[in-house]
Amino acid sequence: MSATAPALQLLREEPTGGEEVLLRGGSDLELTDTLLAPLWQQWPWLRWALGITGLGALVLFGALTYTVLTGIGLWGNNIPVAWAFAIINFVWWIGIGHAGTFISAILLLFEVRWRTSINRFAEAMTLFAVVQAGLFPIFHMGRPWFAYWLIPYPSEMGVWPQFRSSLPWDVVAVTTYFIVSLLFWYMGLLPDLAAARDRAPTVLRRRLYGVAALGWRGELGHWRHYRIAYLVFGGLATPLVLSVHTNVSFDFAITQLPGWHSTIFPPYFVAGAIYSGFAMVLQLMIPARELFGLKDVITKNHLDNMAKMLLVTGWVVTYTYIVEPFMAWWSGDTYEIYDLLVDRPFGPYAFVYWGVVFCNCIAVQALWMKKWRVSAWRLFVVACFIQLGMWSERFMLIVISLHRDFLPSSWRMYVPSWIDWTILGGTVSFFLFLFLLFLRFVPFIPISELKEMRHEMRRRRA
Amino acid sequence: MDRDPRISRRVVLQLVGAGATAVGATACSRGAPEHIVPYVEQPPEVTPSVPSRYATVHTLDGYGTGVVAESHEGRPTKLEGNPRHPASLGALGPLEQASLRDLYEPSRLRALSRRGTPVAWHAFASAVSAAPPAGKETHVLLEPTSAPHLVDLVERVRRRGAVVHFDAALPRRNAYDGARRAFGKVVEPRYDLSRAAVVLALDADFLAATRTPHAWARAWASRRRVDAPGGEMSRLYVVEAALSVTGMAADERLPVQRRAVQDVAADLLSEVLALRDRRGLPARQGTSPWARVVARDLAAHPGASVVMAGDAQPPDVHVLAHALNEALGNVGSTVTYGPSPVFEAGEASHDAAALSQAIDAGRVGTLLVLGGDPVYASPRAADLARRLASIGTTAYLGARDTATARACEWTCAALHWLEAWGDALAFDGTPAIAQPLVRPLVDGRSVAQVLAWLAGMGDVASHDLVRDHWRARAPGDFDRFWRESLVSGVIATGTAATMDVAVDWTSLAAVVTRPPSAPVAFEIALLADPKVDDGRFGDNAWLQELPDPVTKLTWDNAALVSPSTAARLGIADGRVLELDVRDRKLTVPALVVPGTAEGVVALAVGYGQRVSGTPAEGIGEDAYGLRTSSATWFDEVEVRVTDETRALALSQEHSSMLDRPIVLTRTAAEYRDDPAFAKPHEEPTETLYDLRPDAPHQWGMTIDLDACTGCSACVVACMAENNVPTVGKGGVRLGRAMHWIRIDRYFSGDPRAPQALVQPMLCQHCEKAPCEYVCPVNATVHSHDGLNEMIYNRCVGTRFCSNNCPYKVRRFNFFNYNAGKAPSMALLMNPDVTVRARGVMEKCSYCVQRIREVEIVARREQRRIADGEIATACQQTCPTGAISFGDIADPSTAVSRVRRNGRLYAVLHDLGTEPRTRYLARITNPNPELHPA
Amino acid sequence: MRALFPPWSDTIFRICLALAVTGVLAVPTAMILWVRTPYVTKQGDPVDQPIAFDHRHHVRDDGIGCLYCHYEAERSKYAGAPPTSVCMNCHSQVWQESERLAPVRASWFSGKPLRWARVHQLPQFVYFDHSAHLAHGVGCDECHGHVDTMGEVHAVAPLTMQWCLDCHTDPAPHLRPKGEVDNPDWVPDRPRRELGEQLVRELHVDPPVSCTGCHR
Amino acid sequence: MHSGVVAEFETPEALERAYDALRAKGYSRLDTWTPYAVKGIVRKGPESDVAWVMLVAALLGGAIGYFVQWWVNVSAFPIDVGGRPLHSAPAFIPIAFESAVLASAVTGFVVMLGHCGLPRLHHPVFEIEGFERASIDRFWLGVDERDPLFEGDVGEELATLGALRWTRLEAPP
Repeated sequence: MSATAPALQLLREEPTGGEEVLLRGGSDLELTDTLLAPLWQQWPWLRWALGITGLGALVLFGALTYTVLTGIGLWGNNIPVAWAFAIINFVWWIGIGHAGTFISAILLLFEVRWRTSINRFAEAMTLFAVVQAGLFPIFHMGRPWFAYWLIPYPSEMGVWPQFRSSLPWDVVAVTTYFIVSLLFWYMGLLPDLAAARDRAPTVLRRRLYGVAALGWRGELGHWRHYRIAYLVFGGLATPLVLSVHTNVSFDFAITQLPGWHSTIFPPYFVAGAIYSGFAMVLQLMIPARELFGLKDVITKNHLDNMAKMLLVTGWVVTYTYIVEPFMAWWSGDTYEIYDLLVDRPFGPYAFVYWGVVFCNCIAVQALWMKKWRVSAWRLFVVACFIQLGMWSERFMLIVISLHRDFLPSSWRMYVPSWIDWTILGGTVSFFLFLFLLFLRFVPFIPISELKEMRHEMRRRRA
Repeated sequence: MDRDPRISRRVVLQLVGAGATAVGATACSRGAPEHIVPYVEQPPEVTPSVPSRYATVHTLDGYGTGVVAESHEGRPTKLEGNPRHPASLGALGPLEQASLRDLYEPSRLRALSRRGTPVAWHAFASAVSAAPPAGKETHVLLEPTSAPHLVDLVERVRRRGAVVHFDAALPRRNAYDGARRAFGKVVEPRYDLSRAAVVLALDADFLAATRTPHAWARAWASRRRVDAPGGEMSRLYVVEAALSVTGMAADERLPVQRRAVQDVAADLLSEVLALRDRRGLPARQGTSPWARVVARDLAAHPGASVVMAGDAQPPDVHVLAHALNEALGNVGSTVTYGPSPVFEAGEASHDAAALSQAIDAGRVGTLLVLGGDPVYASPRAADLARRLASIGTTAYLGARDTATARACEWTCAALHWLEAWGDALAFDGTPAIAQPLVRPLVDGRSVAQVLAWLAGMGDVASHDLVRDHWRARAPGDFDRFWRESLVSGVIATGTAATMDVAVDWTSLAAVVTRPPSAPVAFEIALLADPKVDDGRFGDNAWLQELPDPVTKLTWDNAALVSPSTAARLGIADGRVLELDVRDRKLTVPALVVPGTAEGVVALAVGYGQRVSGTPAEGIGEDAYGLRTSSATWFDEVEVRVTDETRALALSQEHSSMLDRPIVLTRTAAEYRDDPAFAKPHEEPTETLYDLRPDAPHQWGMTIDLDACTGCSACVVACMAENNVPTVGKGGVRLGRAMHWIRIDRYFSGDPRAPQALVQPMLCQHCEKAPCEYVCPVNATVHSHDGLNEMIYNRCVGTRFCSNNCPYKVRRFNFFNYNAGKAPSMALLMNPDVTVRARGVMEKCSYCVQRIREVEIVARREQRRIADGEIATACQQTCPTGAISFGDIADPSTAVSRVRRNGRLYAVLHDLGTEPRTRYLARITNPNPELHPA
Repeated sequence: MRALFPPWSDTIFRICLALAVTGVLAVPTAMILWVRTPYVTKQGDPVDQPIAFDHRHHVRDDGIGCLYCHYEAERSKYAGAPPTSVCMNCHSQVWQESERLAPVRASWFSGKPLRWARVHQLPQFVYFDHSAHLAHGVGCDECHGHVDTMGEVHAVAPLTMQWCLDCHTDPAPHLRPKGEVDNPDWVPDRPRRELGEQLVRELHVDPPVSCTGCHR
Repeated sequence: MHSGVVAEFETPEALERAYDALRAKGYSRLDTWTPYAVKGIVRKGPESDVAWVMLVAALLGGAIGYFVQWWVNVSAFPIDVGGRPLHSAPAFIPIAFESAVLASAVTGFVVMLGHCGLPRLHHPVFEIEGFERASIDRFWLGVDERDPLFEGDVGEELATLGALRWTRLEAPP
């Protein structure tokens, strides 16, 4: 990429030089062109990547179709483990989907400046993760073709949904989250789509971006409403982010199942969600920055900050891992004590538990070292551990709690089937496929915001 | 051809579609047009939608059990016990109930054939009745029978020169020989357990073994229910090798190898005689302390105890049991004797060797095997298949496609007992007429019809055979006798009188003084299977999927070993063992069952059938292969551990209660000292929610764990009543069994002598049901009369309800379990219960269809529902009457009375679910002398 | 420079947008309405029967009550179609040569049942009981309409669950004296609700509203 | 604005200076086109009312969300669910909250677009040569011809204020 970004070549390796880079960098035009360049360029590897992940997505649809036609008996679920991979994946994906809006909204409200380079990226990740998550509540049903019964509509049967259950809450929460995130993301995109419209090499592309930009002109009035709306969106999205995973945690916390029946779940889930979401941002960002040559926009400073966020959320998660068994012991409840103090650490799924502890609590401690925080590949490895750990944590919460509850007579092991694994892998593929499409066609660094920030910084320096 | 005047087969076929699955279509689709097909002429006794009920009788190896069959528009859908029949008293076990399924089983023999080629009846009949070549005879092999009309026919056939043998895979020879040795003749003991304060079972599973009357379990249970602290209850001692249903109910259980039971019995007799009257017998040396204590207990209850010996024990143990009963003064009080209902019981015609010898001698020209599967079940020494090949004409009549059917030249489909007329005697000789419920679904004949042909009577309808037999014997007006016999299901005047017999004490000296048999390293104990019996129910998915009452194993048999034996061998569940009995080898997976005697490898017979294309094919291993003609029930065995492991389909994988309040149990003494022990598990809990069902009737159930034996009759009753599907071995292994009621079995205490606890677990119909509030679509809600309703057609299948059910009684249709079933299986379906589609939850409904039917009738008649008018299927069939059901809002109902019992408690009461199903804690009555403090 | 889009593109774009928004709202609305249409509920659908049986003639002209043929309705779940023998009660005497009745005679003499087309079709998970309704004074025409005026019987009621619930939650306006259930000419002698409320008390009408009342 | 005079500036500072100068002269109908929000100018205008609209939408959405649940579970289909009260208020809060957020966000987005006059693919300013840089790095200032002070020479004036160039903006016929 060096050819397209001569202005940014300076100080490439300076670890914390993001601001300097921006300030010293080339003109706005050059900056814009650099950031739009991935849209106009051919990326041979991208074609392969799209092909492979697209194929994976097709496999996912195939597996889902097979499941709908045959029954979820194809999965490993049983009684007592009536929820397993589908719900694990749902919680995992929706958790991943939390980082984007968290970065966009909460860091926006806190005016954290380094957010700017990565928020678009993270928001897109949110959307695509929510798409994956959204598949599961529908397809895990025994009769997904009646999924619309969860929506209150005047049925000729005269029957309505039941709102004491957390599942309709989920429907509304996830839908709201998707729509709000989409609007938030799209709104932020408008000025950059306009820029793409105005820089696109062919008329067709200009027209396509033109339609997508809705005719954005950057008028004084536009900015006036846009800025307020965007800020209030940030204000809305902040509690929304917290509420969505709180709602997801209610799917467990409102029950009386040992291991689920816990008031700590909402913050626990939110922290875990942000943890895995940040890890996923890093997992996507580190290769993308490498492949698209954007080390000057997504700097080591960003990596460092993200790593610190991981460390913080990692400790929140660790704290809950300590509090959970403590609360179980403190409660004196036989069933809770068995689940948290016997079955998890020493039961047949103990390897999952200890894996979770290692991945989520121990591996992240490497990030105390600056060397690990600013080294892209080291950070990538840690992020992968965290991702694995967070998926396993959901396995631990769902399967380990379910497989041994109150009556030992109904205890039973759960073993996933190959369809379970296919669907999990399929969503990863589908997610990457959508994400690569996003990288290919959408300005994935907020150009307008970056320029505005540079302008503000220059003004402050002046 | 058999004719039944009442039911046209056409009607049955028209209704094939009636049990079709309920698809979840709402009104948004225009359904395919349906048709109404009325009768041409409606039979007067049929009201469409209102089931008819007919009394009939089911027979196992000659022992009849009265049945009331429910028929919907001409197709039997449910079997219940006949309350007037002495063997049933309204109860049925798993086998009798499940035999209904065999009627519709698509793999049953459907026609007549010769080596696979279809033939007509007359070809079959003339071939088998042709005179055998000179010097040869016609031999007929029958299953043991008590049917009076068959006895007639047997006599006629014999008069025409044919030789008739009787053979059972599970012979009762030991009992008959024992009686003969003790009394000089074959008699059948009858026990009055309701008057027995002490019961001693010597390897006798009298609570669940498949030929003992359910009446015994009921009588036993009547002495077990403790109504108040310090209340009277009987004490049950069990000496056995493998844990049985009776063993699980025991207060004191002594696990020993089968060969050692005789020593215990001899010890006991010697000690009892020492306390009562020596009767001229020498004292036995070195009796065990256990025997001394038990003998004291027995002797302390003269005339109020019962000693019984099991069929697997050699004749001497039966002799000892008879002697003990006589010595204890039980005869005439708790024990009486009568003739065996089985025709020629214990006589030469029952000698299995006779037929083999006749074949080997070349005397058999024609052999007819009418029922059973001797080629599969005979001791391999007999090698019947090879012998059959040497016979000129061989013919088989049977319901199933068996090894014997394959080995015979001619085969004829046997009519199911619900398709033909017949009769049978109960254990006490009470006769009953078996009337068919449906016109034959196959082209076949009954045993009687074949015998009639052999007797030269031509092709006679079974109806005529039975009717003519009884016409000659009916007192008074025959038509009236016939009608009354059919209506009541018993011919009450026919009960056989008791016989006065006396033990021949002189013969006992040798038995009492015989030195103890030396224990062997490993003993194989062959068990009669509570599910497939001798193998005859191998094709029955209900029974294959029924968890074994003790081991909880489905779709398989396994080598049962005790935990210590397993430790000695270094094995765990599923590890394949090679068993070697006198060079007969069998590889079979092991299953560790606490309570199995040390050094015993117990294995059920009836599995390992190999007839291709039948459901039984390849399920389990064939234990008959280890049998020799000299050792039918136990033998020494060499055990080798192989490297192979096989997965077993257990319906329950964990057996410890972990001190959780699941099955509450106390000894009688503890209960006396702490009468309120159950109270904390019963008292109302604090709740924020005051919404209560408000209908006049409030349904509730109680289950008395004192009475429940775990026999699993309720499980089959529920399957039949509620169209519960089977999921196969793979499904059970994955944890997807569909049983609405299951019997949980826990072990507590010392694993060598564990206490086994059983608990029927079904939907508890919680007032504050955790399943309900998590359902997003109102598919499980509460009714006004307090039921936890499950509405299949509203269910979208989130399974959230199951996650939140602390009792895990909800079942999910992971697949369409009714898809691909033979059309005939649709006839089995109860039309009053929706057949569930794929993807929906289901669970116990308290048989809501029965509640609603009664409710509609009561409303129509403008009256309240009377107590006892509604019985759930499980309650109805329970041999011990452990289950009560009724209106808990009305203090005068039976269930309300039970709910006032001090033993009442709720499982997992502290969760605040307020279950409507309550249990009565189990009180055991151990002998304190055996447990010195 | 030429602009990227011509002026009219705004209109097109906005129309498309409006259509999309309308579609999102209109499609579910249309579906919700669709399932209530007589087409889906089969109200008024002509049904071909094997015999041109005319209820008008039998009820009106001959004065035969509903329960003469549908006699099971009082004691069974099913009112059903009568057995052929019921037809033959009369038609062995009258119209015994009629061409139109040939299928009836064919059924009678061959023993093969008539196959009537079902007019009122409930899903298989619905357990409707005629006897319970008749016993509580729900007249035949309450659900079946005035069959006595129909040449070919067609469904009048939608038979949707909401329709069932309407009556189960408020039965009074649908009741009549028990003796009048099969009387097509019955007219209430006072306001329907007033009469209905009296009948609710007299006949102990308490229709089940719990789910298992109909779904088992 | 659809017609008037527009001028191109190279930097936001130049734009800001020109904007301030014209404002000082009393021009009231000014407009700018910038690649990003130039705070110095945006902050001078009146506050947008989008926030208030979104607040009202949130309150309304939340109320409707709660009401639907109440109506459904208490009035339309009252049924005993696990013995819980028909009006289970705590259980109705999550959906009420989510409805509030959803209503607010959708309303906010739509109102924001409406206030901006979007979507509008065609606009007279797009006809201006070089205007495509307005989304990249150029800053445009326009004086509406409806401005009372508008005169033909306003372009010259803009040029003196540092505009790179100016041009007449004509509304299409």
